[in-house]
Amino acid sequence: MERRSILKGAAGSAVIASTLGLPAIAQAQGRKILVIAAGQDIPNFDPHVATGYSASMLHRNTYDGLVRVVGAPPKVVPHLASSWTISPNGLEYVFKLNTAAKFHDGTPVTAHAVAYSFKRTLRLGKGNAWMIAGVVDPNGIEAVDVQTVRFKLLKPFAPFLSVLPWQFIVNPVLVETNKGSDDGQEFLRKNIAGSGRFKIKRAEAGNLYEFERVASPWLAGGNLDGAIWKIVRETSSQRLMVARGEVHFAVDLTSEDMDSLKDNPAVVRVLEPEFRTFSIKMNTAHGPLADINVRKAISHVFNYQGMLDAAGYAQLMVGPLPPGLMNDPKLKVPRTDLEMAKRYLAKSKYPNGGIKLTMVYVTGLEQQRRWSLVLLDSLKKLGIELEIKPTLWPDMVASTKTPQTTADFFPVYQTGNYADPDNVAFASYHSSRNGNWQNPVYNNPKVDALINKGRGEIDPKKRAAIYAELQQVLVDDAPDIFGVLEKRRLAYRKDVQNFVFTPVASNAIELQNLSLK
Amino acid sequence: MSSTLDQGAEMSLLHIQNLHLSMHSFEGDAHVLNGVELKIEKGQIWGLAGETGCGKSITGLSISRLVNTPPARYLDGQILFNGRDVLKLKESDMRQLRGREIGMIFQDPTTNLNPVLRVGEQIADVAYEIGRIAPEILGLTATARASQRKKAAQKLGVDMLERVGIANAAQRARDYPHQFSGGMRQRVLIAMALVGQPKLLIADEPTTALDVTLQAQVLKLLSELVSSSGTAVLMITHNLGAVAQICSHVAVMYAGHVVESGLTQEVLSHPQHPYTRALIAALPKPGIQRGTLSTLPGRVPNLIDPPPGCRFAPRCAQASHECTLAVPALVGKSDTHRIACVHVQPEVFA
Amino acid sequence: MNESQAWARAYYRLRQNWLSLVGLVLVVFLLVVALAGNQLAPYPEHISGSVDTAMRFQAPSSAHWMGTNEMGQDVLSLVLGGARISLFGGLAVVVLAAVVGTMVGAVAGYFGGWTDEVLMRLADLKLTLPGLILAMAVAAALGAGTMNMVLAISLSWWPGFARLVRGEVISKREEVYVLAARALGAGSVRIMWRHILPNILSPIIVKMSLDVGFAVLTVASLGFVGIGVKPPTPEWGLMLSTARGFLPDYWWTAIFPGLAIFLTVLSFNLLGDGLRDVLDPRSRR
Amino acid sequence: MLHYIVRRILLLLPVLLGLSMMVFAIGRLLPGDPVLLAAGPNATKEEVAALAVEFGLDKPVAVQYWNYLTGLLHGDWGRSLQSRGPVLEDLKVFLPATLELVLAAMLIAVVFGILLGLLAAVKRNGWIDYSVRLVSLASISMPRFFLGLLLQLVFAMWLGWASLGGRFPLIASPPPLVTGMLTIDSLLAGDLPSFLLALQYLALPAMAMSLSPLATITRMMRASTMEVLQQDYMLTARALGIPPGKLLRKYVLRNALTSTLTVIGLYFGWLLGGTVLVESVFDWPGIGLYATKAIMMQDFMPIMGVVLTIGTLFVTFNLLIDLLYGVINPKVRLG
Repeated sequence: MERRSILKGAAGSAVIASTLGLPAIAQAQGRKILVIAAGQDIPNFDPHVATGYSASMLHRNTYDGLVRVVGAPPKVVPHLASSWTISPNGLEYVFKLNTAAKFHDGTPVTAHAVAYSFKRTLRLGKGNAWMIAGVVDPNGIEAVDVQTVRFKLLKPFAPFLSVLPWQFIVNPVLVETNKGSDDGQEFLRKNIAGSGRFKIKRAEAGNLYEFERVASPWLAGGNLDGAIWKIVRETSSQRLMVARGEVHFAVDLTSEDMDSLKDNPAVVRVLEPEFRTFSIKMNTAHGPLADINVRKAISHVFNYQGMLDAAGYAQLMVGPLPPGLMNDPKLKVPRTDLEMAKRYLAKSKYPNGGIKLTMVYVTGLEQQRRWSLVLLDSLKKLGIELEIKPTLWPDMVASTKTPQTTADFFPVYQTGNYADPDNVAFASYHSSRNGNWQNPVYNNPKVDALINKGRGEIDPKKRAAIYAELQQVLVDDAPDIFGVLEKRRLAYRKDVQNFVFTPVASNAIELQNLSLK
Repeated sequence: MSSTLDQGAEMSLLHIQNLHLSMHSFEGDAHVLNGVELKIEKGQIWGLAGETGCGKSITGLSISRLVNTPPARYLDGQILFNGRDVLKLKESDMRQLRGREIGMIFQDPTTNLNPVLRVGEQIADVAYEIGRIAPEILGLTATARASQRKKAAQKLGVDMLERVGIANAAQRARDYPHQFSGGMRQRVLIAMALVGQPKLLIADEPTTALDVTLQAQVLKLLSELVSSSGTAVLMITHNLGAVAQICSHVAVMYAGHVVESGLTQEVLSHPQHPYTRALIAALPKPGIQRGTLSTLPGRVPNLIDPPPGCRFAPRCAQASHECTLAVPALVGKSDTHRIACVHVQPEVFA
Repeated sequence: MNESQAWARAYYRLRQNWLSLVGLVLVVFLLVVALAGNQLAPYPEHISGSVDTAMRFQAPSSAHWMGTNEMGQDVLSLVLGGARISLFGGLAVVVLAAVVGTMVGAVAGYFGGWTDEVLMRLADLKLTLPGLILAMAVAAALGAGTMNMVLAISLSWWPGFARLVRGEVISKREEVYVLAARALGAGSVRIMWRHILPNILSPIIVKMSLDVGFAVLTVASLGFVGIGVKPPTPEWGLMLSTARGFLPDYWWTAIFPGLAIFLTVLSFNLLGDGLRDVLDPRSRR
Repeated sequence: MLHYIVRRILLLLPVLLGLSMMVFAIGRLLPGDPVLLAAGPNATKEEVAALAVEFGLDKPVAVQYWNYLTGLLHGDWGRSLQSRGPVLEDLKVFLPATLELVLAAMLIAVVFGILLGLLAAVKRNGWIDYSVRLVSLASISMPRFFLGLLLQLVFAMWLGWASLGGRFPLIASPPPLVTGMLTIDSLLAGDLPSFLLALQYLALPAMAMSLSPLATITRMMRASTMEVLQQDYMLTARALGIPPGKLLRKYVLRNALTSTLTVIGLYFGWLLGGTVLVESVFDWPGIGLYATKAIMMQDFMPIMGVVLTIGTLFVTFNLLIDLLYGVINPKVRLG
């Protein structure tokens, strides 16, 4: 930017600028503090209740799970559990715990603590419990001895190891003493009872959360003394702060932010595909979109290129499931084809359109606003009118209770918490999730059966065949407009060392091995 | 414009010569002062009488150069105060005169005192500023420090309040203007005007806003204070009764021009100018019957395009063509009685 | 002072203050733009929501005087389209508030007694509450849409008019012609409608013209916070808040909507100031 | 004077009562179901019903209001969905930030407003007067949030002199908490570097906030100063030799201030409610931002808490201004 550099040059010489000396990240009194700018607050610390990437970041650094996930494609590595054995029928898992692991108050992490934590998760049924509900039998969790814990599953569950990084172990002594009337939820909402490398030093709701490395962590790594999770709502502010060195990490950047960071030597840009799909769900149970031909027509009139342009760093979805999760190369998803769209419409109840559909999106989510405009523009070609209603998140969630109250189009981000096709398939298309925002209305017994089969199948080749068939059925049924896979858009300062990208909640930064030059 | 000094005669305290002034307004430029002539010597008490709008107040304000220019503009003439033309002075020099040499009192006592400051403080402020130029007024030498001057000013202020007849002045000085009656406030204003022992006191309608009993008291107070200190007074009023009561001399103005001036006794008992005669005739005298008050026909001329020559001509019974040729000069054998009318020759009257 | 001279003096004062003339010209221009926004816009289809994603973030050029935004839409067309919402939104708020406020004020002023006390305390209380936050809460609760927004804002706008009208009515109530009308047996409604209201019209008009500017500002504020109109309707506040993320690189997407808000508010203020001098000289500047 | 103050304070109570009633009514009238939202998306019917009882929504409105009122007095201002914590705690954290911003803005507005107003009135109809009038009219029309963006664009993005947002550098430890206002706390702690840092973060938002009150105070001050200049006592003082400096400082200022004071009082209240936009531009963690997030989440308790706080502060501050008015204007004080 020619003009800007002149201004900057002129300012550089300005006396005021030098005296004020913008507070770049001063190594405060020599302590190495990593500052992360993020847009999401952490209203609740409880590892068995809170969800969202901000809460995940807190849990990852202050609690431990039996195993961790590292690298891309994500690989399961030992953590609290140093080794484990799986029974041939896949129904029994036995974990050997690492004796060095201990909680912040110095007491060791025992098998009892592990069992206690899983039982509490299933009892509360909140947070990440849905990953193991109906899979792990609460009575089937047994502390064989201080170091060994056995899990009996209700039915074989291939992705079991992939979900474990989301199940965190709490210190039973602390939780029991502060049990209160809600199973310790009030206590754990604001306090940490974990074994992670860091603990909370300062928490200002809505503003910032300061982490501090514990005195003698049971696992070494990285040279950070602490970190700050700073809430910065505006992505452009995050981008400018990382560009000017006010923060080390910016985790919620838009494509425009990434463009403007392109030629900044001091910033590393992370643009990696992730298991995060965006699709526009159609109301298959109520209203004009119950007619499959209308859905097919809309799937073919939609301006996919327009959506991609508006998304920036992203790639179009090639199937209902994210690529790399047993995706079927032969699968053909609809692309913009006005002739085909008109042919389908002719076969439908509304041959020349003339209908008015409604779409809701979350007020404030810029990307969803843009894609709703792309849909509006596309539908015009079929003579279909679209009323776009920006809605507050609580109202949107409440509207998915029944098909009648659900809008014709309902945009959904689906994040693959664990690197397994079941994760997205179950959450997005299984009828048991009806009435919930992830899959408000879609109910297809054939699809349900395939998903359940896929969950239970251990043999990788058979599993691949099941998911291939599932995706073909979904494409034929066209319950959604299959949108884009947004690339993860992160940026961090050059002086941050050994950051490893993992496409699973990668904006929940793991401080474990990070260092500052 | 005759700028030569008035050689022979001993320098008079105030000499207004041929003063012309125009006032800009929405409708156009009004020629408010049309050659005012006035000479005041030390110790004399002059009345400046005339109907509302004849320019007497503006003349008074001009002496202390308090008329804002714009919208006013001095077209011609001089105002010599102790021989120095006030219109030419620098503002800083003019400020030296105000309060120290020329005191002023205005009409409405309710609005001429600052409502949010204590009375004592207001009079002390005036005394303090005068003390800066003439420390002797405060009984101090030039080297006095500001704090000394402040205390002395406060003391002088209280003394003056006592001299104008305000009981236990020390406490009352701490009160605010709204805690004083109209008459008392006028006394405070008189005290403020005279605290600097000025040579000339200009009083613009000092008693008009007061009821009759208070008027007499204030006028008596004024004349006592002035006679003891030898201060000359220019009292601007439309009340010939007040003039008769305390003024030694009087000047009658009509439409921006002095038409007759001289000893009060002389002018009021033998008025020569038709306008003065009409003015005096209009005064109600004890024992007159109802309905016999004589009034003056016609209206005060519009000053934007004033009648040529003598502006009283349109309303004057003896008016003739000659009157319209030029503005008649104010002439007379001596200062005891001068007249500005073509038809009245100076030798005719004493 | 006969009729023609009164107008001459009024015209003189308005002309003397050429600023309000500038305001008048600007306001007329804005009304034209609001009415004929679509016709004037170089790319009218963008106003109704069509997009051209290939042409994203074009800098101002001959093709696009104000450049293009994140969806490739022409910013100039959107600004012209946005004039309708902002202007009519502002006008609607003020008219609604004026009607409600005048009724409340007239009743309170005319009847006095406890009705006056109750209504005026209600109005005073309303003034102590933060208007913007209330408008946001109500607009968010009612859901997006221009009418909801207008309703939400005028909810906290009417007290201003109520207080003004009450004062005027109280002063006019004692006038002779009102007493005369009452003496002739006119009902209170008739008196208010035929006698009092026509005579207090000018201060109301002055306040309305001054308030429109600030109403437009409030409409834009709601838009900026993200509550307000439903896409694809262009609205300056929303455009500014969306474009905020594109500073400083794509500055034109933010600067032009912001300037549009500023100019509209300024022109109404200029006109209002001028009108106040002409119609309501008592409260001169 | 004392009974004058006591009388005014007693008058305050019914107003505050009326305020709480109005806020409660607004809370109840707003569409949207607070219980459903509090219960959360995946709550069962029974859970929602149980919560309704816990919220006391099953009781008649009058009882609900009484519970709300007594709750207010005992510090229970309801719980916030966002922070799950009591609203009063949140307000204690966020209110000082807003107060600091408003006080700084008012300080700038009052100081410069009075100076500019005096200057414009004295130099009446000169080019200074004319430009001051034009600029102040433009300033009133300038939307605060747009001005904030422009300030950010110029001073933070291009020139890099000021920070982009937030209240204090993240790394530096904030001064010990006394008033919650960083500038004042750092002064109390005698910690100059922190004070300068806090000032640098406060600068841009305060400037953005102060423009419209500054313009209004200038216009008010100009009008009242011109009024005072034409008073008779000014002519008397001038005629008796009071120098222009003292005339302005003492004779004009005090009189002109009396009428401008009420505007300053009103503006403080309006600003309190108006910080929403500047706070969102500068990410300033005050009650404005807190209210905006609460509105986005349809979280009623915080909204009512913020509105009640601002209403109460507005009324109290106006009382202070009236009392100050009494001090400056003796006629009012001594009756």
